Amino acid sequence: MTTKAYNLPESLDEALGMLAQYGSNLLVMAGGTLAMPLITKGVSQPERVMGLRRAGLSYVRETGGSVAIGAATPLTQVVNYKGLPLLPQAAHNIGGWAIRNMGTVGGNLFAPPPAGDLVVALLALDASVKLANARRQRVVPLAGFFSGFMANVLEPDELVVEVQVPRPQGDTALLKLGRLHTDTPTVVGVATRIVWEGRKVKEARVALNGVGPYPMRARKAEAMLVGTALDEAAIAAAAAAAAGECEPFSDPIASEWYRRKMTGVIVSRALAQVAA
Amino acid sequence: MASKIVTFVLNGRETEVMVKPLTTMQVVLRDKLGYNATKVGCKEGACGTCTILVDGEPMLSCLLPAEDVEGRQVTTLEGLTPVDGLHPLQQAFFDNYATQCGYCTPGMIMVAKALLDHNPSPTREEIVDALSGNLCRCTGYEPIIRAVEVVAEGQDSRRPAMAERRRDKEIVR
Amino acid sequence: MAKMRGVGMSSVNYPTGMNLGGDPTQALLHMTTTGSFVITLASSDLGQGLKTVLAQIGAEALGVPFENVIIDTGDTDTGPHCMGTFASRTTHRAGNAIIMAAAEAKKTMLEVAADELEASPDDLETDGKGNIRVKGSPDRSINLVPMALAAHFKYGKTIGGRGIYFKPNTGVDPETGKMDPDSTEAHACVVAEVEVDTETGVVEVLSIKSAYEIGRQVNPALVEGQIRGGSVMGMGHALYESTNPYYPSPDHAPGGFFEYILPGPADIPEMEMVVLEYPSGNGPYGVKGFGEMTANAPIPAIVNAINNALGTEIAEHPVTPEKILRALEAKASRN
Amino acid sequence: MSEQNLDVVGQSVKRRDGIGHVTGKTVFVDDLRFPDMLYLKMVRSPYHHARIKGIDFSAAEKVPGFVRAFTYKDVPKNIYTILCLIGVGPDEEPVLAEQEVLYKGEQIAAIVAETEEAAMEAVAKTRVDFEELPAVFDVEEALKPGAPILKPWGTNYFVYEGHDCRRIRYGDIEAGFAQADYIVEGRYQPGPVEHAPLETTACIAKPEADGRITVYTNTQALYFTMDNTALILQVPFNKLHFVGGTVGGAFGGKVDVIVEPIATLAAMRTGRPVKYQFTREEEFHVSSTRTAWRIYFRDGVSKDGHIVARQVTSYADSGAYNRHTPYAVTKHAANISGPYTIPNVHVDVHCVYTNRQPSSAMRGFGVTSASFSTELQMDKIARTIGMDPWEIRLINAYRNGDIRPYQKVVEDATLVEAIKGAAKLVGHELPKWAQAMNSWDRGAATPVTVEG
Repeated sequence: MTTKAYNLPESLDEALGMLAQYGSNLLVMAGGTLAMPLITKGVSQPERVMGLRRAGLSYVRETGGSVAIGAATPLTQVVNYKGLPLLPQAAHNIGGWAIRNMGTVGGNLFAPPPAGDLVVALLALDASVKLANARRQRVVPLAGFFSGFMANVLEPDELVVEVQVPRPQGDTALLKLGRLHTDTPTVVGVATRIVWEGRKVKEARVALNGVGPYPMRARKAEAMLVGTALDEAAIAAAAAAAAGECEPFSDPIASEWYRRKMTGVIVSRALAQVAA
Repeated sequence: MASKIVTFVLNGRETEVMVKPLTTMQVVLRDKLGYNATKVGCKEGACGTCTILVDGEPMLSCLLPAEDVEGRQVTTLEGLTPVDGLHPLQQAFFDNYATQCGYCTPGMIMVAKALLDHNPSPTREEIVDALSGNLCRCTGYEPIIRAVEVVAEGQDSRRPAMAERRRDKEIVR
Repeated sequence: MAKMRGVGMSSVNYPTGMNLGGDPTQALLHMTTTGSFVITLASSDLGQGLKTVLAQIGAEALGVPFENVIIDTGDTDTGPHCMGTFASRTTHRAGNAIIMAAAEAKKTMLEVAADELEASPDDLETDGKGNIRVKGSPDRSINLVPMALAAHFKYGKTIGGRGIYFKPNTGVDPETGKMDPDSTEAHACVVAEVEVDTETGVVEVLSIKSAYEIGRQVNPALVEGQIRGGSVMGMGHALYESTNPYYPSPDHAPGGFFEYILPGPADIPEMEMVVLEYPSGNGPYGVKGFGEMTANAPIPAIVNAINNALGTEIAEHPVTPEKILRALEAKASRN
Repeated sequence: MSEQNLDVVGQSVKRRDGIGHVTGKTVFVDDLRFPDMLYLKMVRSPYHHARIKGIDFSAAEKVPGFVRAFTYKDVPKNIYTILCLIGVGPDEEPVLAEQEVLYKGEQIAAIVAETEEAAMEAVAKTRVDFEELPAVFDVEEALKPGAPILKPWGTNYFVYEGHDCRRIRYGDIEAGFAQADYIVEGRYQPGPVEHAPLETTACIAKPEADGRITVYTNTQALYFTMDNTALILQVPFNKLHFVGGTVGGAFGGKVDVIVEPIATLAAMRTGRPVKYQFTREEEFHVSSTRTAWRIYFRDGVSKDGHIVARQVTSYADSGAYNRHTPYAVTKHAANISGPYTIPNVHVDVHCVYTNRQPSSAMRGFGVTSASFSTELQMDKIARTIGMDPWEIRLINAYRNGDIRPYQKVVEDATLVEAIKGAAKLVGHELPKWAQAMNSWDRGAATPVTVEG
C-alpha cells in the first residue's frame, strides 16, 4: 500500500488540526531520517504522513529561566547553539553532517536505542517536553516521557512541540563510547550533571543511553552520589550502581555483557571528568 | 492517490515535477529527471553517496521527500560542473586520485563543496568531520581528504599530489 | 585506565592469477585511420584502474602516446574472452595479451612506415610521441596518421593484432596436493602500531607502515591507492567487520551500514609505504598482481600488535573491544 | 630481463575514468533506464533451514502492477554450481529453492512487477508454508554424527577426488616433529565479512528485436556470468549479450552469478526489460560473504627458530552452497605454509556446509585466512621460543630455488627484500646476518645486485 497523502502544514495549529482529524492514522515525520528508510523498504506503510519541516517548529528561544527548542529544529542548529552545555556535543554525536541537517530534536525522542544521543544529554539537564493537541498543551518531564521500548506517554492526537531546558546549574560531562570516532552507533552514552553545595554533591544526574529500552536516568547511582565529595570511592560506587541498574541488550554493535561493563566504566569516567 | 506538482530550482534552473506522496529527491533526480550523478548506495541515509545541497546545506536525497524542497534551491554534482572544464574540487579529486570506483565520489564532492562554502579554510579535522557521514570502500579516504585540503584556502596548493609525496620509493630493477 | 601500546608485523606472499591456471584472457587491437589504437577486451574495471593501466601497457608496447590508446571493454559481442577481474590476475593476464597483440600490430606499422620512408623495418623505431622514425636519423620520420592512411588507402593493410595469455589448467594431485597454484608471487611486510584502552578494549591503530614488492608498478599513484585502500579495509576486518558478530552464532547479523561497522574518514591511521620492484619473469614488464593482498597483510599485523600490547593470545577477527576484555580476563585468570 | 627504458609504464598518469567519476557522468548499471522496464524482487526464506510445503501467490497476484511470479519449475536447469565452468561439481545450488531452503534469505520465488513498490508488496503478500528444520552453524558441529545433513550426497562436506578434504602431503611429518624442540599449537578463526562496495549487485536484462537478450550487469566476470546464465537457462551462449565493465566496487562480491540468470529468464518470459538489484540489506543478509574459517596449527620448531614440521587442519565455512569456496579451499591449502620454507607439511582443508548464507570469493580469496593464521602463528612461535618476530620470519623465509609444499620450485620470491624494506621504513635495525640475506643466494654474506 502506498502512502495516499503527505501533508506539510504551515503552522502548529494546522498540524494539530490534522492530528485531531486523523489521530493514529497519521504518521508524524520531522526530519525523515527514521521514518523514510522504513517507508522506502515497505516496512512502514502509513496511509497519511505529516511532515513538520514547515510547521514553524524550528527554533531555539531563550526565555528567563529556560531555553525552548522547537521539536523540528535540525540537530545542526543545536550543534551551533552554545547557550547550553552538553547539547552541542550530544547533537554532534549523531550521524554525519547531512543527517544532522535533517534529523531533529523532537525526532531523537523517537529514535530506537542505541540512538538517542541527544536525549541522554537532555535528561541530564532536566529537560521537559511540551506536548500539545488541538485543545490543550501539557508539559511532562523528559524522564517521564518514555514508557517502554519505542513507547511513550504521547496520546494519539498529541504532538511533541518543543523541548524545554532549564538553565542548568552545576558541572556537566558527556561521554559517548562508540565503535568508531564519528558517525557511529552508541555502545553506551553517559551524560552527567553535578550540582554542588560547598564541596559536597547536592544533586546528581546520571543519564544513560544505549543500555536500556530508552534513554534513562540511573537513579540509584544519582542517589548514591548525593552528599559525597565525588571522590574516587563515591564515583566507583555510583558507577557500579549504574552498571547494575541499566538494562542493556545485545545488537550487532555490542553485547549485553559488554554494554553493562562499559556503563560502569563510562559513568566512572564522566564523573571523574566532573570531579576534575 | 494524490500526485502533486513540486517546483524548485535545480542547479539554477526552475524545475517542475509531478510526484506521488513521499517520493524521494533521489528518485526525482534520477528516475524522473535523469540526473544520475546522485547515486544510490543504501536508501537509508547511511552511506552519503546521494548527498545533495538544499539551500547550500548537505542533505541525503534518499531521505528527503520532494515536497519538502518546494521553492528551494537544489544543487547536484551536475550543477557544479562548469561548461568548460571542472570545478576546483572536481579537479582536485581528479588530480589526487581521490576516486577509485567513483561511486562515493558525487556525495564526497557535494559535502566538500558545502564545507568550503561555509568555511573556506577548514582544518584537516574540520574536513574529516564534514566527510564523516560519507563512506568509501576503495580509497582509504586519505586522497579524498587531501583533495579537499588542496582546494581549501590557506592550504599550500603547491604541495604535490599524493603520488609524488611517496616517502621513499625504492626501485630495484 | 591504562593505554597500552604495541607493535605487530606480518610478512606475506600473494599468488598472481587463478589457482592452477586455466584462466585465459584475450585482447584485440586495431589501429584506426585517426591514429587511435583501440584495444578491445571484455574485462571489468572495478575501480582499481584497469582501463588506465591497460592503456599504459598498450602505449608502452606500441611505443605510442598514452592518449592514442583507447580501451574499449565490457561487451561480449565485441570483446574477446576474459576470465574475469579477480585473483589479482587482470593486469597480468590482459597486460600480457595486449603486449602480444601490440607486437603484431607494430610489425605491420613498421612495415608500412618502412615503405613510406624507403627504409628497412629493422631500422625503424617509434618515438613515443606519435611518429615512426629511422633510428639515428630523426628527420626521416612519419606521423602515425599518415602512416595509417597509407596502410589503408595505399597498401590495403590492416594494422591490428591479437593476443592471449594462457596458462594451461593443471590439476591437483589429490593425494599429495602437488600443484602449480600461481604465475608469480608478490610480497609484503606490514608493521602496525596500536594503542589499546584496557578498560574499554578500544583499539586505536596509530600507524600502518608497509613495504610491498610487486614486480613492476605500472602506475605508482594507483599502486599507492590500492595500498591505502586495502590497508583501511584490512583494518576494518581486523577490528570491526563481521556479518555474524557473534560467529558462529547467526544472531544479530547487521543489515545495513548503521549496524555493520566500516571505518570512516576519522578512523584512518597514519600510513607510510615503500614499493619495491623486482620484475617477475612472466608478467607484462615484470608486473605481479597485488590488488587483493593489500587487505590481507594489515589484518595479522594489527592483531599481532594488539597481542604485543596486552600479552594476550587473541586469534580471531574482528578483534572487538569485548573480545579484548575477555582476553584480558582470561590472561588474568591464568596468572 | 634486463633493465628496460619504459616511457609510459611506471608513470602516474591520471585515471582514464577520473573525469567521469568526478562529474558523475560515469554510467553504472543503476543509471540505465528503459521504457517498460519491470522490477524483480525475491521471496526469501525467513528460516535458516526449512522444508517448503507450499507457495500461494493468490494475494500477490492481486497487487496492482503484479506481472508474473517465477518458481524453480520455471528455471530450465535450476540446480547449478558456478564453478562447473572449470570442472568443479557436482551441481548443488538451486537458482530458486525447490523443496528445502538451507539458509535465511535463500531465493524461493521471483516476482516481477511494474514498479519496485508493487514487486515488494507482492513479495510481502506471497504466502509460503514452511516446516522449520534443525540448523547447524558451526563447522565442526556440522561434521559430527547427528548433525542435520544438508547435501544430497549425504555429508556436509565437499568431496575432493574421493577425499573429505584438500590435502597437502610433503616430506615426512612424523620425522619432522621428531626433530622439533618445541611444539607450538594454535587455533585461529577469521570471521565472515561483507564486501560492502558502495554500488550493490545489479543487472538489467533486456530483450532485443533479434530475439537475443542484452544483459547490463556489474559483474566482475562478463563471460563467466554469461556462460553460467546460458547453462542455467539452457539457451545457446550466443543468444546472450553481456555489457558491463564499469563497476562501483566489487572486492569479489560480484563474481557470484545470482541476479543475471533469473532476471534474464524473466525478461525472456515477459518480453520486457527486467531489473534485479540487491538492496543494501540483501547485500548484508543474503549475498555471499568472505569465508569464515577455523584453523588448527601444530608446528614443530627447532631451538634455532626453524619450523621443521607443520600440521594444519582447516575448516572453511562455505555456508549453504559451494559458490567459489571449494576453490578457495585449494588456494588456502597451497598457501597455509605462508611464504616460508618448511620441509615437512601435512595439511587437511575441509570445505564444510552450514546453514549460513553462502560464502564465496573476496579480495584475498583463501589466502587472507592463510596469511592471518600463519602470521599470528609466527608471532606465537616467536613468543614461545623467545625470538624476535622479524628474525623468526627471516630465518624461515622462502628463497628462490626452494621447494614449496605443493612441490613447485620457488621463483620470484622477494619476501626477504620486503621484510628488509619494512625494517628500513620503520627504523628497525636487523642483525648483521639478516642484513646480508637475499632471496637468491642462501650463502650470501653481502647483498648482491640483482640481475633479473
